[in-house]
Amino acid sequence: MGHINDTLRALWTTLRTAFRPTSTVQFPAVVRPRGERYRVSFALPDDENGEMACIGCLTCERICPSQVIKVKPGVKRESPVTGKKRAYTDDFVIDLSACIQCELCVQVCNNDAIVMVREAEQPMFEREDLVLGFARLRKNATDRTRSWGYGTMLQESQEPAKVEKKAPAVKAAPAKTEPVAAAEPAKTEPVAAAEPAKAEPAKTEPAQEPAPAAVEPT
Amino acid sequence: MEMTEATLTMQSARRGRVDPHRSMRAYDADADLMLLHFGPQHPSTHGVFRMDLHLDGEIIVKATPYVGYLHRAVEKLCERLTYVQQTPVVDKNDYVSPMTNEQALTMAFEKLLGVEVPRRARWMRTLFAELQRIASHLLWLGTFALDLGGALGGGSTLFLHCFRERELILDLFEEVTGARFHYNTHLIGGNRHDLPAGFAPKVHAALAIIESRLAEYEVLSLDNGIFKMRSRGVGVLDGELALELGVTGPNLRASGVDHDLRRDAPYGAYDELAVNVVTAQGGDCFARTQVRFGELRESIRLARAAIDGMPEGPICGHKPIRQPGQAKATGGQVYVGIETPRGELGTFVVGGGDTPTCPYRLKIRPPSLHALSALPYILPGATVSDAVAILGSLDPIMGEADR
Amino acid sequence: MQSAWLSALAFLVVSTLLGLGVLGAAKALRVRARKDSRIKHLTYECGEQPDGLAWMQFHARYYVVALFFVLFDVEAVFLFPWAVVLRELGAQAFIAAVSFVVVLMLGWLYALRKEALQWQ
Amino acid sequence: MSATLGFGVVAACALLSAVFVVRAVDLIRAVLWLGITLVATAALYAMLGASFLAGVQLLLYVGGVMTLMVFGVMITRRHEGIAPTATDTVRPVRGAVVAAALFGLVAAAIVNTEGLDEAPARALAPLTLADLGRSILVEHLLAFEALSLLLLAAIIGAVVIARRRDPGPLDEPTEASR
Amino acid sequence: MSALGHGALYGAVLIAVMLSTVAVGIWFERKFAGRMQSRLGPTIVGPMGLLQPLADVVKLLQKEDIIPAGADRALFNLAPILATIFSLGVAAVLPLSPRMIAADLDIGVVYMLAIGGLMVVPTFMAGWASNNKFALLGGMRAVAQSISYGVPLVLAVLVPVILSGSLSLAGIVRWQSEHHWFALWPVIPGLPAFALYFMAMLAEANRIPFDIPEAESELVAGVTTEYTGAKFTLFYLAEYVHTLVGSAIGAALFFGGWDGPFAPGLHWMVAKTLALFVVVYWVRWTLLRLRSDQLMELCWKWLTPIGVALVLFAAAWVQFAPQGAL
Repeated sequence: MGHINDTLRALWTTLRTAFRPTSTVQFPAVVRPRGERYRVSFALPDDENGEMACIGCLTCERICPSQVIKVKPGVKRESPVTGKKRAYTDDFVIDLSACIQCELCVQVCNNDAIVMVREAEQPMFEREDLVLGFARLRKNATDRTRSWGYGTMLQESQEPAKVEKKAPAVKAAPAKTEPVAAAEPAKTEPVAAAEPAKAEPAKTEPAQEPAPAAVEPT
Repeated sequence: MEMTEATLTMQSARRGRVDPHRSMRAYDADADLMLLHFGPQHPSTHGVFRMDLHLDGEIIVKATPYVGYLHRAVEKLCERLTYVQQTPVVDKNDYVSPMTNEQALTMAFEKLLGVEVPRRARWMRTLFAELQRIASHLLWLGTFALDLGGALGGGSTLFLHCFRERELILDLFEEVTGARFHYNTHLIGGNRHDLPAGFAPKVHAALAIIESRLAEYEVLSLDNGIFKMRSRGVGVLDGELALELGVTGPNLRASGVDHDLRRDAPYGAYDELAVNVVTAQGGDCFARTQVRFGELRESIRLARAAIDGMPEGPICGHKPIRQPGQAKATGGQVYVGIETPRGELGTFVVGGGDTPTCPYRLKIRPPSLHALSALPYILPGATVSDAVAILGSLDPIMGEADR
Repeated sequence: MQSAWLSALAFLVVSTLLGLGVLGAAKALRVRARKDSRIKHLTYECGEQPDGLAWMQFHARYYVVALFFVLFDVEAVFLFPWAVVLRELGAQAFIAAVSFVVVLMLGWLYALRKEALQWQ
Repeated sequence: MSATLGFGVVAACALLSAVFVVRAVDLIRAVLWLGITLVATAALYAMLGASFLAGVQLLLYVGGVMTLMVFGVMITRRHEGIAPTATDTVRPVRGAVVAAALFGLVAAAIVNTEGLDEAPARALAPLTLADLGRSILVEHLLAFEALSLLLLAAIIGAVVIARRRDPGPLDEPTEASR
Repeated sequence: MSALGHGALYGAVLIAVMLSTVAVGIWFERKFAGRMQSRLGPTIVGPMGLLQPLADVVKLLQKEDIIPAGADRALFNLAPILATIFSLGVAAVLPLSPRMIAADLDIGVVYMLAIGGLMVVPTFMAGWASNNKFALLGGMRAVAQSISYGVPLVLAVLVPVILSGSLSLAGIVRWQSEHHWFALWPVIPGLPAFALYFMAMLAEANRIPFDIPEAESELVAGVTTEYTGAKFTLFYLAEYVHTLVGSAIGAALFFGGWDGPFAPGLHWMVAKTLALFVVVYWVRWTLLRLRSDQLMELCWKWLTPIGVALVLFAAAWVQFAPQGAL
């Protein structure tokens, strides 16, 4: 009798599920919304002057655990926009087929010169097609929606506040919802907004204590 | 009434211990045992695991597990990568709970480098770990049902139901980290991504759904007569043997051993959040299921407590260690063990060597490998069908066992 | 009644034609490999080279199950004609069959007690 | 005419497959050939108007006895040289003698059956299932009941054989643990 | 019309109908299973994915035909054809309506049990001829299970035979249409006998929770492990047809077959068959599977004596029940 009861309950459960809305969608027709922090591909955006921000410092190439980034630094020359001398990069290639989307390259970039985008690349037939060249990375910067995170903002948000601020201790909610489609990575603004979030450090935290011997502050 | 070696083995299997190292020649005198390669390309070996089963009819006389089909030299790779580069690499070890891999590795590095972690970061890590435990146990329940019920049957129904709820957790992780697998959210000294605004209600909503669905899972598994018949008394692992073999986690607790690192050696926020350790008696597949169901409920409670009590503050203690040159260790060795969904995930790091920015040696102690080491002891005497159930109930993740 | 059997035979022939038809259609449609390899024709054993013969000695229990099946089927076969005339012959037929079945079930009880119905 | 033709085809099938049963090297194949012989016999019954018997033949012999034989083969050990040794000259002779004796016995039984000449006349009114039931339960009641004892004996025999073949290694420890 | 022609014509029509039912049935199963699993099921091929089974068949037929090296080629090739014949062959005695019946055998029930029982032959043949350990294990399990559940099946079928006093399926349905459906009255041997029949039918057709011979989580694909393309298709088809025919026979034996108000008999028969067919799927996508030894013990320790008891009860009912109760 017990078994009959168990079975009927199980049957009832599956039948009830059958009349609930499904949890899947037919993919190409319907696309589930992704979180605003969703990161999947890369772009090389401009700086505030409308030039490519990358200066070819190779930080990202060195940090990449999968070693999929190849940067060819260019020579220093005067910027046509500002007239100041700055470094450029000649070529920038990311092999997406081996990339693990860990976002390390974005986090170490002090210039916000490499960012991730929220829209995935199209499926490819050849592995070689997944190698994002310079042109495609540049094009992604204008064509695709940028992900939430970028270097300086993430760096700032990770740093404990240096100075106690009087700002109310709310989570940095407004700052995080910076419009992702913003073409220019306005450097200073989100940092300022993110700052109050860290305004109240926990009392136990040795925020500015001397770093342990093993750690070498840069 | 002659007693062959085979029958003797089976008897001893019932009485207590099996000697898994006994030569097959001792059994195979009459050459009527069949050697069946079970895996690596088999639907129920949870990846690429292989057991060589010596069968007398359908009954297993001797089982020899083979690991290494998914060996990716992670430990060696970690010796070549700098400390800061390794978090995304270990994500792939236990590919069912990447979050805890990162946590274990980062905690070991922090201990080696002597870095303090702020309270908020510790609470966040605890929240992530508990959410990850829920996701991992859900996936385990689904795959275990798949082992018992098949991909073309009720097993896959429970499997997909569990996936439906696991998805909610992954959505939460995506909300925080932007990724669904390679989170890379642990940073030496803290966390990389702060919780977004309005995260707590989302966590509560997801947990409420999962909690309400647990009853449905129970109807389809624990409460079901067929499930009971398939799991009760199958694959009995006694607590003593489990301890000898180094089996940890739910598999150990199902054998009645009350051991949980979260309570016994607290880390993260567990010193502030009291963990109720779930144990069960019997050590069979049924007990292992009971423990995991209990842990699902407990983790839901802990995750709620963690999000409710989430302290404010910085997510990274001092200047975050981001660049390779920032983290250098000239010597020293540490071991850090944490309680992942599968048991004690230990990370042993030796600093120093030629390049101070890389570990000299990194050793990962995966709970899955130790769980698999119980197989030769508990498989003899079971049938081929039981073998699938037993293997599934141990919750092995080959990425972690082989590394 | 032979005519019904002939109909059944024709039915079976049509079923056979269907089976052959599917095989024939497959022969026309199916892909042929340009290159054959030995590995493709290897017996599947989870990706490993098969060890030993695909022949195992099964338990005698299988044989006993088959024996039981035959015996119970024989019983059932005798019950079919009985079922047809049950109404007509009345209580006498009923008692005859009951005693027949009860004697057989004694054998079942014996097997149960001796644990011959235990599969493991 | 067509009936004769049908009979010829079916009988040829039965005989040929019977030959293959004997000739088959592989035991499993021999059993499968035997299956064809049994099906052909069932067809003969159907042609003779013994519908029920044909069904029973399919149900019991093809479905049951053949399975029994398959299992019989499968519980033996695999020997590399299953094929009968060709050098053995005594065995075929012995087999032939036994076969001839059996044939003689069956032939004698048929010849000595009384009223065989009237059989065609009776076959015109085929035996219905109800007739069969009546004859079992009225005329041959004693045999019917005796049959149940026979089946009982067979079950007990099967149980005994099963227990002898298999020492039941898995049952004893549970007794020991009690 | 000659008997041969009658059988062939009805056979062709019935098989065509069954195949299209199976095609729609597969579509429905996938849709229904998808819903039970919170999925959508097939959506792309045809409207609402209706042409999915067709696409599947075309895909399967296009596959390369591989025969493993050590296989017994003759038996390997013969097995799928035999499986098709025996699974379809049972339908010969199926009464779709009072007049639509391919072969109205007076011993229809025995024929159905016999041909259905023959399904063990191709199953074992496939398992043995593949020269594969998984296939052989599956084959042996299948045969043991199939013959074991043959006993409760026969006993369950005996109940309507006793109650109606007929061995012809059409006769049993006719009796029910004149009196009561056996699943409804008499309740005691009727409904449990139907439950017994249903379980035995699931076991014979290798459906969950009794799909031990396939048990893909243990035996990869059981007897069909080495089969590809068209031969696999035939096994797959045979399995579905077996289930469909089993449902139809259940409808005929216990639910009055073509009997029903308002609509023509054929409609009722089809509706009842499909209802049972759906229940099979429903059970299939809900329950886990038993282990082979538990399956056997369930059969011999519980179902067989229950079946015998039901047979005796049915006989007693026929003997002693007041005339009005029938």
